[in-house]
Order: sequence, then structure tokens, then C-alpha cells
Amino acid sequence: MHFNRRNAIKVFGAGLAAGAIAAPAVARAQSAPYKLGFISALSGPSEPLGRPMLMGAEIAVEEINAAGGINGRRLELAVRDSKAKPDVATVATRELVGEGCNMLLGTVSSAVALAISGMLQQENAILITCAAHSMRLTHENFNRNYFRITDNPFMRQGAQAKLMAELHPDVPAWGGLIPDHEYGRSTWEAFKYALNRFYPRIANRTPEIADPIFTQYGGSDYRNYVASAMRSKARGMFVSLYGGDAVTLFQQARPYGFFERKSPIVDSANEFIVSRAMRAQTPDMWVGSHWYFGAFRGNPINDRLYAAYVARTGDAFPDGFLSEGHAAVMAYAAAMKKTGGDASTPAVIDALSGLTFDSATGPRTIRAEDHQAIKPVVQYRLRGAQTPAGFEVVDFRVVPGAEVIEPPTPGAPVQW
Amino acid sequence: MSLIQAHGLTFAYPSVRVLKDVAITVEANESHVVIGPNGAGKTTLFKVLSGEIFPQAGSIRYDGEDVTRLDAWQRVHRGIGRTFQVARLFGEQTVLNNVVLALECRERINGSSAGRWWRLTPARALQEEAMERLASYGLDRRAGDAAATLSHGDKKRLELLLTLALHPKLIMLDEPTAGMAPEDRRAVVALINRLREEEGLTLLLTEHDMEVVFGLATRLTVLNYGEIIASGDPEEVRRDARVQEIYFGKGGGHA
Amino acid sequence: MPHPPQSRPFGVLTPLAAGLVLAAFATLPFWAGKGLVFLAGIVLVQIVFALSFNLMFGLTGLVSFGQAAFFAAGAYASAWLARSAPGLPFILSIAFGAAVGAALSFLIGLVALRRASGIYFAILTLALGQLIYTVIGKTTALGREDGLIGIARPVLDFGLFRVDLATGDRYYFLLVVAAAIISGALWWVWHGSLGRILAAIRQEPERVRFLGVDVRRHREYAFLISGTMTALAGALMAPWSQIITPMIAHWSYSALPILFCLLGGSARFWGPAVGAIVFAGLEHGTRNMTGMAELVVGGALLLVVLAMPGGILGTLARLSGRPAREGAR
Amino acid sequence: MLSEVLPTALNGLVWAMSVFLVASGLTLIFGILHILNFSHGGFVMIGAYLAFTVTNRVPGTASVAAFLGIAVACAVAVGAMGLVVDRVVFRRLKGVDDSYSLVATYALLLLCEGAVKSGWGGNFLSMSPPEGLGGALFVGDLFVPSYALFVIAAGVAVYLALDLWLHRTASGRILKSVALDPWMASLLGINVTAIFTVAVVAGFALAGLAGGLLAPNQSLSPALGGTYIIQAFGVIIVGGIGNVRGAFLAAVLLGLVDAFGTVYVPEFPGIFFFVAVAVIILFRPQGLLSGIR
Repeated sequence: MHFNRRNAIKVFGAGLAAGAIAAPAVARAQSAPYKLGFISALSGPSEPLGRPMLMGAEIAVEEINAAGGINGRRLELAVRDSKAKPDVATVATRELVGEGCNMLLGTVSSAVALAISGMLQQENAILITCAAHSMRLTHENFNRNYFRITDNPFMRQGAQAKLMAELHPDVPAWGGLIPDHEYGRSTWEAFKYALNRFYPRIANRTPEIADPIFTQYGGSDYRNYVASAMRSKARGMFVSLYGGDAVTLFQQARPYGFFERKSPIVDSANEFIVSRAMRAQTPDMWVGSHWYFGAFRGNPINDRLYAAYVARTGDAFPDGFLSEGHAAVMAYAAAMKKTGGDASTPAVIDALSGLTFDSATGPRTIRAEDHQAIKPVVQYRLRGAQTPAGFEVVDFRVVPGAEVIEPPTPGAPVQW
Repeated sequence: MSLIQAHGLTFAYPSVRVLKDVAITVEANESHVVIGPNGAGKTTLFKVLSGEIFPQAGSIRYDGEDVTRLDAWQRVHRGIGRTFQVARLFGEQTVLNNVVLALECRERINGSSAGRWWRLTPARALQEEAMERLASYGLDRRAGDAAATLSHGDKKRLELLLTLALHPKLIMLDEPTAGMAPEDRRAVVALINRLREEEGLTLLLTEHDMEVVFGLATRLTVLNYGEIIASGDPEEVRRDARVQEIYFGKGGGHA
Repeated sequence: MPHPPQSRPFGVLTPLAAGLVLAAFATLPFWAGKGLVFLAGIVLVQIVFALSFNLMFGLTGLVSFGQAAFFAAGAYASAWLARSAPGLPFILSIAFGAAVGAALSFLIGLVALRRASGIYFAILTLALGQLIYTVIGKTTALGREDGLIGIARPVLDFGLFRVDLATGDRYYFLLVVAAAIISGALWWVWHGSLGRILAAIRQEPERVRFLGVDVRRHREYAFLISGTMTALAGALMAPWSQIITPMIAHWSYSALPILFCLLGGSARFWGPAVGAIVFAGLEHGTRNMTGMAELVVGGALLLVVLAMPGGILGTLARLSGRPAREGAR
Repeated sequence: MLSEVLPTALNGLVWAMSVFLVASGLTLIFGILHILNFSHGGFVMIGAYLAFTVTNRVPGTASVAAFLGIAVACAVAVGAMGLVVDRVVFRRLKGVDDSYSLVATYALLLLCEGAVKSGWGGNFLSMSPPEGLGGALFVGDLFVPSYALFVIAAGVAVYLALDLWLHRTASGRILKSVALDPWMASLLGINVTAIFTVAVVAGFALAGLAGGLLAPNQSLSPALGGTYIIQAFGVIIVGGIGNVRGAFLAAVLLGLVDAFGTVYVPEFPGIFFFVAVAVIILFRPQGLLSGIR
């Protein structure tokens, strides 16, 4: 009569035991190839960001292995989904470290990056993030095991404001539509700082900056925010909503004549995600990006990466996350060449600090002080068009990172 | 001595007034039956007197104390017990545990250590008392069964047993024989009369079955459309012209 | 004199199974990988969360959809205190988390139980919970949407010697011990005199009222105990995950204990624990089936709910001929 | 300041009617079966994705008439799914605890998300309003997007149709009698199981219709199902659960509260909806209107 319960216990026991056997078995594989741990959002709302990042990393691994690997050893990726949730990412990180992956890369969300970054020293691991933008990562919350190979809001929004001062010196009145969380606020902070810095210098005018309009995250109705923006005197609009929220906002804004009254529009980081959804309805706007393949033609890494992407997907407009996943692998590869094959955490950290490595956006240098990469900031002007993709890139600009990067203050907040 | 003195009781639902300025007294050790056609307000009167709901106007004194604004559980502490038309029991629990729980509640009211919340198992003495009580009602054979499996009559008896476990002075029984077979009804009448005569309890009842009513009423009150139209000795009430007209008007013994 | 039927209050099988599971948790760091150990720590916290919740849900019959608010209150309050006063003993910050959860659940219970019942109570708690979620997300001292990061694991100071819980798996063992103690306390409440009354209130509140019990007060007790213990679970989790975000106050997090209870069987004390373990296994097993995870988890849940209406433990009990609910013995 | 009042009220109404479109089917199913269907938003989402695909695949579907036709087709398709869900899931939930149906339908929501992901992928999609609804109109001095007006009109139309059906037709009265007392209705010779099926299919068809009509309202992603569901829950509870009139009233009330809150207290976007829901339930625990109406 108690047979079934006892059986259930056996099943539990067996399950736990299976887990026990599996873990060391995977760990054994460490001796041959170098294993890199990839963690990013592969499901949930951020999946469209995490997928190209993974593809970029895979392409880099294939290229390096095809060229004979590093120091004669192959590279291998161990992939985990963070679901853009810090607790899931924490489990995945510990799991990867337990399997012998001390070199980690990836992450879309700043919350995930901060969560992993906080446990790196305890776990004796390294993380290179490909897209997480929080300034805290290289400032307040800096630690030696963390590296960022892409730009940050100070650089990105700085370059965007600088470009606006150059292209639209006659538009000094700016406003913003900002998602109400730390990323949104820090992009606005950076953009405002740079407007005040560059408009007087370049356009010879003092900018008139309206209070930003804070929006709800994950909403279905942004009409009231649109109406507030329409009432504002600001002509130029900085928008840092992302993904589906940005699509919803633009979609609901169009009939109000938003894009006739508000110009230029600056989008902080949506790559081609919004235009891929909106196609011909895509508004005319300047978009901040990690990488635009058209801006680096002639760079063999860029051209090979683009060709590999088109071959895999049939799509002509890769998002910048592709190059960042790719670049993170390139950074590890370069560091390991420098260590002569020593993949231990202290050796790789030393090698990455101050490292200059080649990427699809050209050479990047990781600052030794705060582990922030000096890399070019890319922007392009997009609009809807009768093309197969439904939109076109009208113009693009590349600003050298050194022109817009903040002074390193690891451990302390950015000085605005 | 009047155990319950209530007057001016008024209760209205949003669309209908159910009690209109009702006055009723219950004397100690009487068996007071309230009758009336369906919808006359009997159950509402019960709810108001037992504290299940509060009247919008009027006052209720119990044993000399104003209890109008006291909740049902507080009136229980003062010695009022109540059963429902459809017996309310803890169907998932065993018959024994139903009684043990009632006894534990009694111990809590008395402030005895047998009712403290941290007790893991009920006191042995309570379990034994529960078995005795079950035995005296012939329910001991079913002690280990879930209460939900009892027959209709047994459920009503068990509910009465739970109510009596708290040693009430006054018990209010809402149609104690509803849905019972004739022989069961006679047993209930005998039981109720025994409670009044031997244990000195006071009873307030509603009932539909006239045989039962006249078998146990020492006083009869007739309620019609929320108003009391007659109250007094059962035989006198039976002869009352208004009662004859609106209640027994069609000549039958049943409402 | 008649004697009560031989009561078998607590069989031998349940403690045996509980002991085995406890042993599995306690020895986990010796035979499993780091990721699994971390996950097991989270599951321990979730077990406490779900057992606390079930005291109100499965025992008393109150469906709250805002339980995550108490979890978050405990986690944030203890983490905030530990951060503001780094020298403070660990036990104080944990106690503070539980106290804040107690105060909050006392207030919400007082208001919500007075005004609403059933599905309205569920949605009222959901709305109040979402308010707390929003307030946390807008409070700078609590890190707004990004939460609190880098929460330190404490050092236990015993006067003669100190135990640094940041090293190795020590905090994990603390979690095992704490979860065992709290589960034991909850077990006591569930099976004891108070638990019997709460179970009676679920089945027939009017009868309980006419046994002289203040039903609303007792529902408030259940809500308070449940909220306090939930906050305690939250306080224990903060140093383990070392990061807390407002997501732990979100309604979707409130759905977790309900899920665990129904999966494992809310009629039995250990049901939620079984539910939490099985659900974690399901999620962990499907973690790399990206794109398929929703289909697998959703399908499995639906199957369990439709094919096993008493949850896993209820179904096991039915198959072995035991009553579906504890107490009917 | 005054110039903000009218547009804000109008935006509040757009929100209200879009949420009402979603909530109507939810409240109908609850009113009859007493199942709070968590997956309702998931089926709205499937309706929206179906509308997106048909509009993009079939040429000549840019007109308003085609748009409405597609929305009705979505209603039929999702209604058919309702038939399956009723057979496979809802019929087994009869008599079990409310919270079980909550978990079962939560599982269904996960299945909807999984299905959309495997059918359409995780990328964001966007659909334009049909020709003629893409622009804006002047109503007096007020500048109103025509699609926003359309959403308001659609919400009112669906409300009126439902209200007429429930109150003025024989089948509506049968539905109501089943909702009040299924046992009594069965004694009167009504096939209660069939009526339950009718209610589920109608509720799901309303979800499909809402999906089709709202597809151009916001971006499409597998998270869409969860976006509307909490708002719809709030609306049906505040309205008095199972009560279509109440849901309509509550949607308007909450829409206005949310809109004015957003405009006049911009520091706390999104919080007013929950404040309003909590306050209303505290003062009217059974909702604005009660019973099935």
C-alpha cells in the first residue's frame, strides 16, 4: 500500500544521482579545447538581441578553429540561456564555472551583467559583456574580472549629441522619451550632458533641454506619452525605449504627425530591430548601433562576418549584437595568444587589461584602468523605403571612441 | 426570567424588507418555536438573533446584557448555540475530529491549557470525552469515518452534538427535522424535549412540520411578511383568527 | 467506557521521505556541481516560501495573489539594513526582514480580509502587491528597477569564533538548516491546534464561528504567519542570490507558490515542497531547450492539473488508498 | 492645462476600449463557467498574429472592409480553438477548486506563447492600420488618429452587441439562467453542457476578434499575451466579475484614471491603474455591478 510513495522517492533519488554523475563527466572534457561560456537572453522579450550575439560568437569560434585554433587548441562554446533574469543567469554562471569555463561572455541586460559581475571574484571567473550598457559596470561596481568590449552610454549618447550639434545646429530644443529605469535614465543623463557640451562648442548655441517624459516598461498604450511629447516645445527627440515598446510608441505616434513635428529623432540603441518590424512605416531617425557592416567595408573581419551572417540567415541587415558576440571571442583569442596558452583567470585578466585586438569595427583597445574598450561609436540614419527589406540606411557616421570616452574612474561614479 | 428580549428588529436587503419592527422574547427553559410561511423572515430572524448578521434597527438583550452589536462568536461565548437548516460540518474530517475540534474550542473559551494553539495533538481527555458524547448519540461506530459520508439525519445529530459540546444555555435550531424520515423526526422531538426537561436548556426553533411543532413547542410565534402576528401558548395561537386565516387558512396542517 | 479509535497521527513514511530529501539537500555540495548547488539553495528558499504560503492557501483556504510582496519586503528590508549598518549581526538583519514582512502582512491582512473574499480577495492582494512592486521599483534607496547588487554574505560571530559564510558552501548549509527549522515550525502550526481550526475555517467558516471562534481574526493570523514566514524566506535568499531585483515582487512571482502548491498537492503539508522540487527539475531540465521551454513546461503543468487533481502527493495517496487530505484518518 | 483634458480623456477611452475588447470574453466565460481564464490574453495574441499573417500574405487586404473581415475570420478561428479547449481542458475543470483552473489556464498561456514562438519566431512584428484608418481627423479642435477612434467605436459596438445578446434574445436569457443556477436550468430541460460550450466558444471568439482588431494597436511579440491580461483582470474585477456592463464601465473608469494619472503625475507612470483597482475593491468589494448582466 505504501509502494507508490516509496517508488516516488526512488525516482527523486535517481534524478538527483543522475545530476551528480553528469556534472563531473562534462568537466573532464576540459583538457583538449578552450571552453568559453556564453550566457545571454535566448528566450523571453530580449531573445531578438541575444540570438545574433550568439551567432556572432559561433562565427568567430568557427573562423578561429578553421584557422587552426589558438596555440594549436580548438575553441568551444558552452551556451546557456539567461532569460534576461539575474537569478537564472546566476545559476547558469555557477554551472558553467563548475564545468570549467572560467571565461564567460555575452549578456544583453545590465541587471544580468551586474549580477554576474558581482560573483566573478568569488567564482574566479572572467566576464566580457557584449551589450550591457550600465555605467556602473565600469564605475561604481567595477571589479578586475569584468570587461566591456563595446561602448557605453557616455560614449554612445555623447557621439549622438555631438552629431546632432553638427548636423542640426539650428535645433537646440531637445526632449526625450525615456523608459523609467536605470538604463533609460543614464542614456538621458549622458545625452543631456553631451548636448550641453557640444552645442555651445559646435553650434555656438546654448541648448534648451525639456524635462524628459518617463514611460512605463512593457505597456500596450503610449498615446499619453506621445501627447505629452507633442505639447513640449522640444523639436529634437531622443528616444531610448527599446524593442517592442519602441515599435508600439512609433506606431501610435505616427498618426499624430509626430514625425513631422519632431525632427530629428535620435534612437539610442535599437539597431535594426524596430525597422525590421515596422518596415515601410519606419520613421526617419538616427539610430545608435554597436556595429554597422556598411561602415567598415574593406575591413576583412567585417566583410567575412557579414558574408557568414548572410549565408546563415539570408537576411541583409545584421544587428550590431552580431559583431559584439564575435568581438568578445576575438578578445579572448587575442588574450590567450598573449598568455601563450595559459587560460587561468589571473593570466587572462592580465592579458585582457590594456589589450588591443582586431574586430569587425577595426582595432579596439581595452583600457587597463576600468576595462572599458575604446571602440568607434556607430550611428546610421534609417527610414522606411520600398526596398525588399522595407527600409534603407541613408547615412552613417563613425566617431572614434577616444573622442567621446569618459575619463576612467573605476570604483567611483561617472563625473557628469 | 427572559433569556432573550429583542424589540424593534428591522432588517432589509437592498430590494426587500425582511424584518419589520419585530419584538420577541424567549423565556428561560422554554421551547419557543417560530413558524411562518416560506419567505416570512424566519431564517433572517435567526441570523439576527444569533449574531450572524446585524439588524439595521432594534436591540437584543441576552441574559440582561445588550448583545445587539456583538458578533456571533461573542454570543457563543455567552452561551448561545446554533444549528443550520443544512448541517454544517467539517466534511473532510472524521466524525471524532469534528467533536474534538468543538471540545477544543470550548477549552479555548474557558482559557484552559487543553485549547492552546501550540498543542500538537488534542488532549487525551478531550478525545475520550468526544467518544463518550458520540456513544450517547449512537454515533461512536462512525467515529473514524469522514463526516461527509454520514447520512442526512446523522449529520444533523452530529451538528447538534457539536453545538451541545460548548455547554450552551440557549440553542437555536433552524428546522432540526428538515428532510428527515418520520421515525427520525420523532426521535429528534424526544431528544429536544429531553434536553429541555433534563438539562434545563432553552430552545428557539423554526420548523415546518406541524406534528413536530406541536410535539415540542411550549410557546409558538407566527411570523408573516416580516411581522409577528401572534405569540403565546401553542393552542391559543392555533385558534387565533388571523393565524387561521393566513396560515392555516387552506385547512391543512402543513404550511 | 468507549475509547477513541487508534489514531495514527503521523505515519512513518512521511518523516522517512522528508529525511531522505533533507539528506539529499544536505549532501548536495559533495556530489553535485556548483550550478546545481546554487539552484538547490534557491529551491530551499522557494520551499519555505511555498510552505508558508500554503498555510494560508491549502490550510485556511485564502487565495492571495500578492504573496511576492512579502517575499520582496523581507529580502529588501534585510539587504537594506545589512548594507546600511554593515557591522550588525546577521540574525538582526534577517529578523528585521521578517519584522517588515510581518508589519506589512498585518496591515494588508487587516484591510483586505475586512473588505473582500474569494476571487476579489485574490485580485485585491494582487493590486496591493503590484503597488508594492511599483514602489520598490521607484525607490532610490532600494536601487529602483535595477535592484540591490553585491549583497554580502554575512559573518556569524559566536564570540569565541567566527564563521565567514562567504567561503565555500557554508551559506548553503545555513540555508539547509534554516529551511529545516522553519519547515519544522510550519509543520507544527499546520498539524497543531491552530492548524486544526484553520482547516475547519476553510471547510465551514460559519460552523467555526458558531463554535465561538473569531473567524476573521484567525484568517488574519494565517495571513500574518504566512506573510512573516514568506518574508523570512526572502531575507534568507538575499545573501544567497546576492542580487535582488523588483521582479521578486512582481505578480508572476506570486504565481510561483500557487503553482508549487497545486503541483505537489495543497491538501498536504509537504505538497508545496514536492511541487517546488519537481518544478525546479522541470525548468532546469528544459533550460537549454530554448524556444521549446514554454511548450514543455506548459504541457507538463496542464497534464498534472488535468490528470492529477490532488497534485503529486494527492495522487500518490489516492493510488495507495489513503485519504486525499491529511487529518481524515 | 485645459487643452490637455480632452485629448487625455480621449486617450483614456482608447486604452479603455482596447482593454474592454480583451476583457469582454474573459468576463463572459467567468460569468457562465466561473473559470478565470489566464490564457485569454494568449488567444488574443494568437488572433493578432493570425491577422498579421493573413494581411501580409493575401494581397488586396488593405481596405477597412478586408480588415474587419479578417478580424471576424480570426474570431471564427480562435472560437474553434475554444471548442477544442472546452473539450480537452475546461470540461475537466468542473467542480475542482478555482485555483486549479487558474493554474491550468496559466499552463495554456505558456502553450500559447510557445506556439506563437515556434510559429512566428521571437522577433517583434508590426502591422499598420488599414488604408483609411492610418491618418487622423479633426473632431472640433481635437486632433484624433482615426484608428484610435476606430478602437473606441469597436469597443462600444462589441459592448452593445453583447448587451443586446444577453438581455434581448432568447439564447442570451438561457445563458443567464445557466449562469445563475446550472442545476435548476438543467431541471428545466436546458442542455447545460452545450450552453457552457457556447459560452466558451463565444468568449474565445471575442478573444480572436480583439486580437484581429487590436493587431495594429501595438507591436506583436510572444509577450503580448501577458501585456493585456492583468489589465483585463483588473477591469473585470472592478466591474463585478461576470458582468459585461460592469466591465465596460470599469474599463472607462480605469482608462480615464490611468490617462490622467500619467499626464498629471508623470513621475509614476503605470501606478494609477493599480491604485484605482485597490481603492475600488476596498470600497466596493463585489465590484461596481454584480451578477451576470
